[in-house]
Amino acid sequence: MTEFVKPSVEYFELWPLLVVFGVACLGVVVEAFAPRGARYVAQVVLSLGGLVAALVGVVLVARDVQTYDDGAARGVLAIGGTIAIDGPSLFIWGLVLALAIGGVLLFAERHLDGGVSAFAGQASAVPGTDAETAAIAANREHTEVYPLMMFAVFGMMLFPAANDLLTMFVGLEVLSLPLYLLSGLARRRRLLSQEAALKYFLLGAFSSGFFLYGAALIYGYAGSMDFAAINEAVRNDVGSSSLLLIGTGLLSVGLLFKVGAVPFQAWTPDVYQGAPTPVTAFMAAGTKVAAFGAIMRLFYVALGADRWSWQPMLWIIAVLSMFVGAALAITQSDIKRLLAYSSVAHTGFILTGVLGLQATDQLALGEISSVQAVLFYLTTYGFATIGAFAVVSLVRDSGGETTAIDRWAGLGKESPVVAAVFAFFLLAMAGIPLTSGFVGKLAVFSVALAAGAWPVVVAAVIASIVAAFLYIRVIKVMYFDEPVGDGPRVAYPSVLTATTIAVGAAVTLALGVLPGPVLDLAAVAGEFIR
Amino acid sequence: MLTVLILLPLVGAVVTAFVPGALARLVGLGFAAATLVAGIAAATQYDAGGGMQLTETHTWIEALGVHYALGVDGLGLLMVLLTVVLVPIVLLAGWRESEAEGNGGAKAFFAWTLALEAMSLAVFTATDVLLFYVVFEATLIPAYFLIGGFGRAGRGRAATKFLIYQLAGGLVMLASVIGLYVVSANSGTPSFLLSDLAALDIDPITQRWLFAGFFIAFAIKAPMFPVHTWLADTTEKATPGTSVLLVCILDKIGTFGMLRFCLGLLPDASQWATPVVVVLALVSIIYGALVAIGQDDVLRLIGLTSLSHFGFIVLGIFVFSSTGGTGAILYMVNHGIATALMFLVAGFLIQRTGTASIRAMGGVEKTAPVLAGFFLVAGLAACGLPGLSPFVSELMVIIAAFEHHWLVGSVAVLAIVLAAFYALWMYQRTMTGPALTGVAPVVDLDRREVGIVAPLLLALVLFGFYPMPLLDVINPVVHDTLAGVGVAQEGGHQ
Amino acid sequence: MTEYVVLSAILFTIGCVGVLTRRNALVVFMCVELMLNACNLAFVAFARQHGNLDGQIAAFFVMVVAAAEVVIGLAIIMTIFRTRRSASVDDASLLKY
Amino acid sequence: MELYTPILALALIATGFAVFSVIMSAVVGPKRYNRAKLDSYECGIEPTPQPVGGGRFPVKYFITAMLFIVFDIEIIFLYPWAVHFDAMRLFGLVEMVLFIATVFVAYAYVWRRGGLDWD
Amino acid sequence: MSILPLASELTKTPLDQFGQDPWWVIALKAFFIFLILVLLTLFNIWFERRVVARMQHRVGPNVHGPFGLLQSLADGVKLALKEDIIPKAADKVVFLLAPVIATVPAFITWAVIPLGPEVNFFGHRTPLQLTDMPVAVLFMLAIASIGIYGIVLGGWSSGSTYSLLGGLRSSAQMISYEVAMGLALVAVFLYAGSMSTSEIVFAQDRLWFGLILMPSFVIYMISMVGETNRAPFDLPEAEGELVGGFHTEYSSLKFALFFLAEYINLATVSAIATTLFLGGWAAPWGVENVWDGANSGYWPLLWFFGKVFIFIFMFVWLRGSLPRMRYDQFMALGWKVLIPVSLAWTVAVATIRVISLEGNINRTYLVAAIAVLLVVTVALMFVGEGKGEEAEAEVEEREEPHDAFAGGFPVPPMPAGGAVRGAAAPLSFATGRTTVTASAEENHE
Repeated sequence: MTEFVKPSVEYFELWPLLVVFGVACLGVVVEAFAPRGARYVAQVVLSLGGLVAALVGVVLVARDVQTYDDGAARGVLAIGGTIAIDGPSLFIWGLVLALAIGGVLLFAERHLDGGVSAFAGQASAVPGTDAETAAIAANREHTEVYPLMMFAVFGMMLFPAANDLLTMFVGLEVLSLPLYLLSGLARRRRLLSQEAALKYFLLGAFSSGFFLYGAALIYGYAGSMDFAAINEAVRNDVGSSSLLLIGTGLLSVGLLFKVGAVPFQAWTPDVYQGAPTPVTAFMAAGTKVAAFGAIMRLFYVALGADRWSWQPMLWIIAVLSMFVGAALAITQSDIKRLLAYSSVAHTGFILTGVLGLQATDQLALGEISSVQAVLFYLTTYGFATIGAFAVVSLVRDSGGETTAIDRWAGLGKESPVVAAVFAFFLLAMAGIPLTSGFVGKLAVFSVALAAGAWPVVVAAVIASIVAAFLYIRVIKVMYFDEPVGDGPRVAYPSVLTATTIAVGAAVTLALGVLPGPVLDLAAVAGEFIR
Repeated sequence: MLTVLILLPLVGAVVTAFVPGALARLVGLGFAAATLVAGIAAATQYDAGGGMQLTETHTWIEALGVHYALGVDGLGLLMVLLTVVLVPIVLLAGWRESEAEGNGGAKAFFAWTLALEAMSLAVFTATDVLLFYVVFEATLIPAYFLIGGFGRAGRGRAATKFLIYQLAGGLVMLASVIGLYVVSANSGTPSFLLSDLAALDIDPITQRWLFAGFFIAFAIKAPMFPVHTWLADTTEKATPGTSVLLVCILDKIGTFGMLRFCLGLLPDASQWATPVVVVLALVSIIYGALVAIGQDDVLRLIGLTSLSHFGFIVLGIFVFSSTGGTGAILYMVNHGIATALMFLVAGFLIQRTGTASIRAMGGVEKTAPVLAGFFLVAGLAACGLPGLSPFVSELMVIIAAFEHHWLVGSVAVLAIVLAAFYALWMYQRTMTGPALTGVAPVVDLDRREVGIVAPLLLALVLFGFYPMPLLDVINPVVHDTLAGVGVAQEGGHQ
Repeated sequence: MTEYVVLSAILFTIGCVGVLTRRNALVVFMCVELMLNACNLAFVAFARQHGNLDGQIAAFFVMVVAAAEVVIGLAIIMTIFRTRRSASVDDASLLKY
Repeated sequence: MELYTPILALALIATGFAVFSVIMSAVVGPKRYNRAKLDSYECGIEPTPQPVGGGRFPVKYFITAMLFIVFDIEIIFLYPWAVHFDAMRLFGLVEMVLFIATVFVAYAYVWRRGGLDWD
Repeated sequence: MSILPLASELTKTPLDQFGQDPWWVIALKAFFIFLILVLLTLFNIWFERRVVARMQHRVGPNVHGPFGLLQSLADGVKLALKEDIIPKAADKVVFLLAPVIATVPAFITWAVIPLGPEVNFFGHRTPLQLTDMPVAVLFMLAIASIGIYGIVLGGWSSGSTYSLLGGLRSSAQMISYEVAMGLALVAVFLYAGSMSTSEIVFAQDRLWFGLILMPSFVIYMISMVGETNRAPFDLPEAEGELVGGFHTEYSSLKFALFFLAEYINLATVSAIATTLFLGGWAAPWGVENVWDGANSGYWPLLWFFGKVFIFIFMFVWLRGSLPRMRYDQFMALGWKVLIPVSLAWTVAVATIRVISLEGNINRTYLVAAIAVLLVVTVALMFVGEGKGEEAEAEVEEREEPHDAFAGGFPVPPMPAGGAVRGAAAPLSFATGRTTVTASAEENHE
């Protein structure tokens, strides 16, 4: 019988992961034992504390990561090589945690809706029944959302750090499952929200099925799920290449679904619209960051040697995403759907960056690598998105949040500040200079161009023109159109949402004016462990 | 120095935005005046020797090799001066109408105008391609809100159209900018500094691609024939003040950029592209003039005339002779002054008649001789009457055109005739003839308004007879540029 | 071993087609589960082929995930079913634009 | 594989027997039609056409089923762990304790929220 | 990441005996097992009736055959001659299939139960066990749980309320107790280091697990009663509430099959208990000291069935003496007592094992483990009957006919604060798409 080798567990490097997970479990315990009154505070404090602790952990780990043996990358392989804690992982961890903090703040917002959070009083109660009314009368709310979110964060951290297909799959699910639930918990427009959850769940499960089968095939091809081993197998070209090809395809279906790339974008608008706006904000930002981390790791580390079989596919998908996303976004009449489609377009832009050169040895001195570019873009996108959705949650009318664009007319007069901030976020997404979005676009385009993917870049430029049009359209509505009826009302947020928006805007501006530090940080993050 | 020049109006904008409404206009004007002073101060420190002066360079984005680098050569200086001079005038002109019904309020107008001034100053002084691009795009935001926020009904749509056109151009240019970056990265460390980029030798094919990117952007900016359509709508809907800022300052960025980047960085490609560009320029000249003739809306008409004028400028730039170059640059200044005058006067006129339709006016000169006089001068300037400054520049451009090819020259001459036609016909239709019955007689310009437009008039006449100082500043620039392009020199004409 | 892989492929395809064609959320859901189990089969078959246990371990984890999906999926489907008295996917049409 | 063939044999016999008896009962038994006899049994009263709620039943059962799944999974992991415990020793113990504790958290939650209470 | 060794490497010596039988041996063995089970069932029924009768000071069946031994056979024949009814409301196919599904697994489980050591079987040496495999016990559990399908399907397909509820109840309670049962077995595997039944038997040659793992044994015995729906846990057939439970609608041999399955399961769980906890076919200690032939030849059959009958008698005894439990108490026992206890016990066993395996143990680890364990158990102690908390999980049972689209959403009263809360403005879906009637069928498809 083969001797059992005890895997080493690098507790220090894993600290952030463990903290987040532990806090999530603690949250469940709190739910179980704390009296209902105390839960809200307890949960918020717990989650925030945990996230901050994890963030600190990330910084500490990042401060003294050693270069991995071959020297190109820095970091360690944890738990028998199943988790790679390298520069990019750490960067993404930090980013996800920061966004998650924003998410918690949004979740905890209670001022917008008359002293209750955005979540259903009792999800299990059928709207219109006594139980529902009772739940509302009792002023109940689901504080479970915080543990759920923490689990999602855990998944978001595990997903990009996973160094073998199985761990990646587990990460994928841990990230998705809580989000399925969260998107079904809206207090208002319950049915809409539940349908969003249903669609998200069914499609999500479907896609993860694809991912899994792809993993199985790759395993069948390489005889191992470890990325390094797969890379070896690809390089030595063992086994039947058809297995590899199909496997790669199926894997990318799963991943591209998560980032909402065309043709797997169908769920995006529905879920973004149906889910409670705080959830949408957190999900839109976090999922994309984590999933792109995973995509890069998979394609660069595991399938790097097979570049020529997947690159054309990514070319097409990138172009499609940009155009379909931008085009459909123009036809939208609902701000959340519009943002959803614009996120599809952004997926395309980020993919453009993924197409660039990643290994530093291929780069001219001082040229930025595509990992660097993508990480930077993710940062800019993440903060802009969470901020934008936070603003969306402020604009209301008698029926709660009003997301119909034409109802936003005259927002510029109703509340210049909110309108200005939102316009700023939109401009950032459009990539206007002096906003973070511009530098991000600049970075990804330049890496793609450097890698010779000029057709994609040209397409990207055209697509950004189309996209620019739709953002400007919204700005025009907010400022120059006459309000319909009594016009939109802006609910005054508590410090929580205000902070999130402020930070989002600040980061967007800072990264637009002085992107240097973050770019350098991303550069220091360096390469994946391969 | 230049940083101060840029920061002044920027700070002004912020302050103006936050001081109480009554004070806002004074504060804004104050800052504009301060900027004017600063600009003149800068001009005094500039010696006509040529080359980049008053330069300052700081690293901005290390990873991308971007620098915060400023500096002016003669061309830049003139543009800066033009800007700092025109802005206060515009502010004064917009003193009252900016708070008219349905507008964003005087405070916003002043703040945005100052912001715009700051951005354009940055554009004219930037010596780092990316920095240039950044501010180039950044000018759009204040411009957008100026157009959309002030003026006549339908301005929102016009503003959007404007922004889309500009952004489209900008993004195409972005592609080229990135292209430059990649090229420079491949040849060692990436950098966006003009000086570094000029040093590169780029293979012809790449050059042509990059050139296309830049040129399209600038062609949209300084409206040239196929991509001019935003101009007319904008000038028609926006307030005259805004139009002045747009046409007389912002659009100069287009021709400015052509000289700086197309000729400066991509000489071979520029020469390769000359035929096309010249043809386009001619088309814009004629087309602008012809369409202008048929117009009924005064502001729209003026907008279209400047289309034809920009045609002249581009023509002058792309015939690659010092005469042409000098003429073009001179033209940029003169056109700025003349058109500004025309817009403002037209603005006053519209304020009084309450309509911009030529058909709805008539016999103004009987009740408002002064106004009519200004209007006439402006019109004559537009059609290049000797003695007024545009004449000099136009003449030089046409000479250069003939040197280039007789056909080109003759077409250009034809344009002058048309220009005379539209200018005079417009004057005749609006000012002369019987005063309209039923409408209150148009009152004449008051002191303030005269005070506003008088300096422009003076400038027209002055530079008409004595363009020397300008030429001194211009010649070195032209010389350097043409040297870059590699065209045989034959000293500056006067 | 090949025949097992082929079988798993067939199962996977059946599940896939089921998801795309069936209308009842529960049935769709079962089809997804079928897909997951097809993956399990493939994993185990490959594990046998390569003579290492990774595939079998994978099968374990897949079971866990499948279980989690069952739990969450049933919860969601039940809630919406109780709200609108039908589990048909077509009825969930409020989000069409 | 040959470890499993005997099971197949037994299965065949058993199935044969079961199917045989199902058929037999249909063949041998008498047939005396009587409407009431074919109604589903409801203590003699007129039967409801459908089982209550159209074949739907309390959510409780779902919850039980879900809990069962969760614990079954835990067991799936416990068995191999137990079989090879001697190889893993302390490490195995610690890891499994952590695992059980995690599951236990969820269990405690369900318990507190009354998921385990039947009326 | 391969933490487990190869499946094939699990095999140790005892397993090698299996898989070499010629086909006729296999066929014979299979047939004998089948025969034994049928006879055993007939006997058990008689046995139960007699014993219960004795306990109630009656005589019990004593007419047919010696001591009425043939009574149950007669009953069987009688059942065969009864009319076989398929209710109108029933789902024909499933209704017919259910008894088969319930019966077959009951038989198959016995394939891996070791009845004895290697013997001379018509001149061919083979163990008294149909077959064995590295995961035999897992196999048994798996097959056994297939049997549950038979019951729940039977209940559902009858189209009768009682059957439905009965079927649900029995499945619910079976799965509930299956968890406890499964957890109880972990300790056994931990000590036997294998899941193959024969090896487990061999592993007990010195000391029966029933003694060293007493808690597991007890838990197993309780849960096996629940598993077989026997008194006092026979709620699925609670005549008082549910008439016959899931087999209310079944008659004649189909009913007989359910009956058969139930009694075979009875024997099965007893056999498993014997194998896992009472040393299987091995003779009680002391016996082989006085007579060393005790564990060779066909004698082990004696010991084996002896032990089995002890369990069966216990079953009967329970039925004779204990009243039926209330459903909630019953579930509470399963979920709130058995599962936590067996979990804790499993951890305890593992800890003991570790300590015994490596004498010098790193205290810190041990303390940590124990601490976690304590925390867990303490947490459990704190969990009283969650006062008032139940209300939260109590999900709205009442499905009063209410169109979810009338306004779409709940419209609560304005709170004192005057804030807008609850209802969304009726969006695009003021028009009802589905009607209540349409949905009833849909959830069957």
